[in-house]
Amino acid sequence: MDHFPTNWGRPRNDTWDPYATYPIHQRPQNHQPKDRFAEGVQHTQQPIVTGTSVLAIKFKDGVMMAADNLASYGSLARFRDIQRLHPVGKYTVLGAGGDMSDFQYIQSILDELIVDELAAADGHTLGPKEIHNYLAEVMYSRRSNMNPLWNSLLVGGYKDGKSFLAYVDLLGTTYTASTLATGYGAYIAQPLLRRAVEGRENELTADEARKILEDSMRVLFYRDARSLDQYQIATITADGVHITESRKLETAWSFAEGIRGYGAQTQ
Amino acid sequence: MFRNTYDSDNTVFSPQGRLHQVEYALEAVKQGSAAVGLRSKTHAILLALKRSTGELASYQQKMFRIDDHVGIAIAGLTSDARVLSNFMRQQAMSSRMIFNRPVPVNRLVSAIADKAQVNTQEYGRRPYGVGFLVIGQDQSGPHLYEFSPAGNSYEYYAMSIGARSQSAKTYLEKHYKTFDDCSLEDLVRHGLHALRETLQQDKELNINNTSIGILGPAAPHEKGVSGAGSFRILDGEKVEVFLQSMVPKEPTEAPAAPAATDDDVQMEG
Amino acid sequence: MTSIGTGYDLSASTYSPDGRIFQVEYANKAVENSGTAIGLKVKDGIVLAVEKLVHSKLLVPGANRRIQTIDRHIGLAAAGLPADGRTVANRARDEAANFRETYRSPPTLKALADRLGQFVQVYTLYSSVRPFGTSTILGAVDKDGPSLYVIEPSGVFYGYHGAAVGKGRQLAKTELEKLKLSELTAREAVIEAARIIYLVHEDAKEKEFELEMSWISPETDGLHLAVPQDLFDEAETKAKEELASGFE
Amino acid sequence: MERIDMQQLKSGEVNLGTSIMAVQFKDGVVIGADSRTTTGSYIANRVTDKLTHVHDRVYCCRSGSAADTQAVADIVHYYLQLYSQTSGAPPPVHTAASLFQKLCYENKDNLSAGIIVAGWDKEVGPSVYNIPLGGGLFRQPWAIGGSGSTYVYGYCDATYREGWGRDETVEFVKNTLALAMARDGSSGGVIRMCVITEDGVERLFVPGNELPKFWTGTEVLSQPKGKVIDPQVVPMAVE
Amino acid sequence: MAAYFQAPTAYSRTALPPLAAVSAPQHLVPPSDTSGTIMAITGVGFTVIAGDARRGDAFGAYPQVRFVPTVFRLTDKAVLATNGFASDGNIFIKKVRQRLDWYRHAHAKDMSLHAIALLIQSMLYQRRFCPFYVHNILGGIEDDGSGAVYSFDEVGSYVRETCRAAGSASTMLQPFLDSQIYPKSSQPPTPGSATHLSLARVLALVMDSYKHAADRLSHDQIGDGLEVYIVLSKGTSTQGLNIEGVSEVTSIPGGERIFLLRRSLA
Repeated sequence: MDHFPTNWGRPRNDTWDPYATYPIHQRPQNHQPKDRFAEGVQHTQQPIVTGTSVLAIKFKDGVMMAADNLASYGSLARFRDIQRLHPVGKYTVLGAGGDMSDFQYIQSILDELIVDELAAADGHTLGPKEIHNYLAEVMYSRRSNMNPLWNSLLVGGYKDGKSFLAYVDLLGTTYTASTLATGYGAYIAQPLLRRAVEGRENELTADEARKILEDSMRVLFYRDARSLDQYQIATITADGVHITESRKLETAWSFAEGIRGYGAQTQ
Repeated sequence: MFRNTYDSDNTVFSPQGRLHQVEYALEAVKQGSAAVGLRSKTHAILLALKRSTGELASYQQKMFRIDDHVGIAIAGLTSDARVLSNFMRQQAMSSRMIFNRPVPVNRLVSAIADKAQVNTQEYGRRPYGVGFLVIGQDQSGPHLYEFSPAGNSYEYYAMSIGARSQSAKTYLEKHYKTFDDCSLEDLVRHGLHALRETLQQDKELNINNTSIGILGPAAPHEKGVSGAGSFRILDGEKVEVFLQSMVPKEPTEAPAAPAATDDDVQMEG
Repeated sequence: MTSIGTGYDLSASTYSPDGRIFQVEYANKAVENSGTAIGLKVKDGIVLAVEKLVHSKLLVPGANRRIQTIDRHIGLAAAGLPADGRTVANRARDEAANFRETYRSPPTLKALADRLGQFVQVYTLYSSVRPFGTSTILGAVDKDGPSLYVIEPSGVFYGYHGAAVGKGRQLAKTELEKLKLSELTAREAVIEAARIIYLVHEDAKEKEFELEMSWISPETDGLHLAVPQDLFDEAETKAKEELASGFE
Repeated sequence: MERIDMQQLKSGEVNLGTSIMAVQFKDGVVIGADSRTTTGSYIANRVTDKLTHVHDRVYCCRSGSAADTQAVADIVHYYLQLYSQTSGAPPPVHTAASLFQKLCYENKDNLSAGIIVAGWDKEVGPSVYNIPLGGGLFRQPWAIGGSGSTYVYGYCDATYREGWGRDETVEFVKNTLALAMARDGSSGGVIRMCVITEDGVERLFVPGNELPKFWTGTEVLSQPKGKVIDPQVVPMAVE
Repeated sequence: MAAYFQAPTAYSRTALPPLAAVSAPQHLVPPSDTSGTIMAITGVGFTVIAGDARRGDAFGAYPQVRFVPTVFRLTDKAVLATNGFASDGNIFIKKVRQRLDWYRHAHAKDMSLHAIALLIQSMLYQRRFCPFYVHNILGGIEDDGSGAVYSFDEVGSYVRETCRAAGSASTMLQPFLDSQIYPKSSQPPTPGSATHLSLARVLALVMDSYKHAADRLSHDQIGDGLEVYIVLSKGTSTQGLNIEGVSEVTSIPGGERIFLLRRSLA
């Protein structure tokens, strides 16, 4: 049982090391020592194929979100072309970190929901607020059944002239703010986003917003070992949902060329 | 024993493809006192005629609140109405719980219509014996629907169900084109005039036998209505103002004195 | 119908001595009493159209639909008892969702019609239920291209190029047969569908009616949607003109 | 890679510590697997066939618990037969993969199964799907799985090219598996491959003694070859 | 006497038996305390219910968002404050509100305050073995016009009190409130109103409490916004409410009135 997201994404077999090749002090401690009864009825213990942070901010015309294209398997960068920003209907984008199989399941139940709405064909549609509430309900009931969907999700959207941005996670915890970030991003990117966005939600242009997200994604790529420099940006405005093709971060390394050793060394 | 061979239960089609049991259930609606519904661009309202079984009895309840944005008026078997209206309340609450949105009115009406359809196709249950007028307000504005025990539901500009509702319909058909731009007061007046048509000869609408249900912004004299104008039912004294606004039916008659008479207790049909 | 009233026609679970199930035939009567519904399968899409008889002028036009959406790419037009039509449509939605859930791909219309046919047929077996008083036209554009099916109260279903159910089906069928459906575009088919509904209605000299049309075409991106207003108006105007000129 | 948590296996369970692979090319897919089945470190079967038929043009490669993956494959096989009977056409690969995914996802707590599904259908042609532990579904041009795959990700990244034909693809699969088997103790034996195209399924077999050969490090221990030792050089005397 | 002022039951949150020992499988997804502090005080004809609006993350360690309400108006005379595991709190509030809605449908009036208290008790106790991990404080006006505060533990034990604080700063604030509201701590307080305190004084107490608690506690446990609900019984004067940031949230003339005061704790 592990609730710390930085421990997520390690394959469950890391704890089993039949030939004792793994230095003991380096072994990841995913589990508390299991007691005899812990093997009883157990549901998902930890995520397996995982995505890392999702970032989102409000700007003048709506909401902008970013997530990279990586699904990790432990430390293995296993799938490098997956999409973690998922459009839901015409007004909403769902961004997911955590277990990707659970994310796919969430996509399928949302798809069913959207088909139902479409079939009603009565002009009533689900906006981001409704979808977020629904997800919160689903996540909460799953955790109450002790079988959580192992994700932290951001729901961003724009409907009827209003921006919407909110968070929900595997415990059913929800909150809303003008900048949000999940996973590592909550620690590394969130302060950057706040400084850049808070108080300027109604002034930031799309270009400025994109730049803020890009800069934050770059910092995350530098500092999050489960991140990738390939990412996508979703923009939700009055014009609807737009998700970019996968794009590559510009990164800077040349400054490091002259670095020598770790202290006194000069050559 | 039966009127014809094909009306014994609801699982039998007549050779003409009719369902007599269902048609009889529609008659049960006409046993109830009348209800009238109409809507403008801004408001949807219900008006109903309450009966009392005797001088010592209270007046029946003709209207139910379903949610802030939905209310119904009934005609027919009140007990069936309670079952269906509780179902509607559950639907409305679950929509608020799961999606945090007021349930779209047309879906709410369809839900009870679907429920009613089952009772027209399977043996062992009679069709429901009650009709509803449902008013509701959602993103697309105010609406008025009729639900019937045949499992049908339709949206109307204005409608009337229950005893002698045909007379009310005639009035509504004559005036419905003007309803769209009516103020609340005018709309209620039209409603009262239509409802009046369903009365027996010597009867009048009064504060005891008239219920008014309103959705939409408050009238100037209405107090304690939340800003958006959630559904409220006016009974008793609160109806007085509106009754006063009615135009006497025929100028030759003595001006109606609303609330003056309370002798409609034997009113039937 | 010589066996009417002999007692063999009171239950779906009873055969008449000559091997007929009268309750199913009576259910068909319910369908024949209702406004006409037609479906056209053309080279690049599907068009559904119904003649919606208006029983009161207090009805809000356009609000009470008889054509329903089952899945993104599937539409349904029902003739007969409206409540029964909705029940069949609800079942169709459930079946479509179930198919999606199992195979994670949009259902083909053939598979859906198959399941729906079984559902309707069950109601022709028992005395405790009655058959559905509705015939439904199902139209879709799936991975096999456009397809069109009709499910009858008996539970049988057939694929069609052009289908008509309800009161005016005979005349509508005659008109449909005149068309080269496989060469029409969906846009052209909308015009034809409106014309046929108007023609059929005129023939029956019924009371008021409202035309309702939906389609699946390249213009809708594979979705089942109501025909856009401008095209609808164009089709309706042409239909009225044609009707007027036909009588001169 | 797909090394399974031993604590999750039921006791005595047979484990497919494995190297499996599937690659799509223009006309079809090539799938391949080693043939080793182990119980702990005992090789329970050295000539296993891990390429499992689920429909005429859809196969899967299984890794994880042999019992679990067989049970899942059997269920999918049943569903695909049902599908082709009711729809009158063979199932798309995506449908087969979705069924695997559904079963793996919904029973993730009780299964250890990493499955690659590959095949050919008339809608999209060749396709390869990867369903790792946990039950996600990922389409890829090439997929590797099983415990041996960990050792060859780099090789695959470096070697794979788009636009290959059948023969190059077969070579790629053969070499990758041989490399994986050489490094992974839980993989070994023979290489079995299938080439699935519109026309049919062709079986290929590489015996365990004829595997492609790569550097094995033996040179370090023996005398360096091809280097002539100068007779003039006098070995250092050890006293 | 010190024991008298402790939380109303023997079941403190940590004293709950581990769920595995009860019947269910091991508690796989434990709730997390998302910090924050709530309090309520009642005086003559009024009750004040307050809560701060900072939320920690799922690990209670980091201020994730800065405005999440923890105090909710239930009726025109009842206000409920929740503290603890946020998602349990949200769901609990929704469920209470829907129960009140049903009551309104059945009886055509609002449930009275003591009945709401009993309702909350039974709703909490129904989940005795899978509790809502929230502390609740219910405040408002009773049918007789008196102000009342009810405080609850997670599994439904409750008591009517004059004042109560719960949450991250409760150990700091409860003794302070006691000192102000029960001046003679050698005698057990009579549940009822703090008759010696005016509304203005009580409001000042609440705001000072939060301000100083925010100064003393670490940044993730309290802070950002403060919401204070003031419920007045029928006919109580609004004296003391003419301060900045106060707005009325009720609109029924002649009934109880509820005012909301929003402040920043920054």
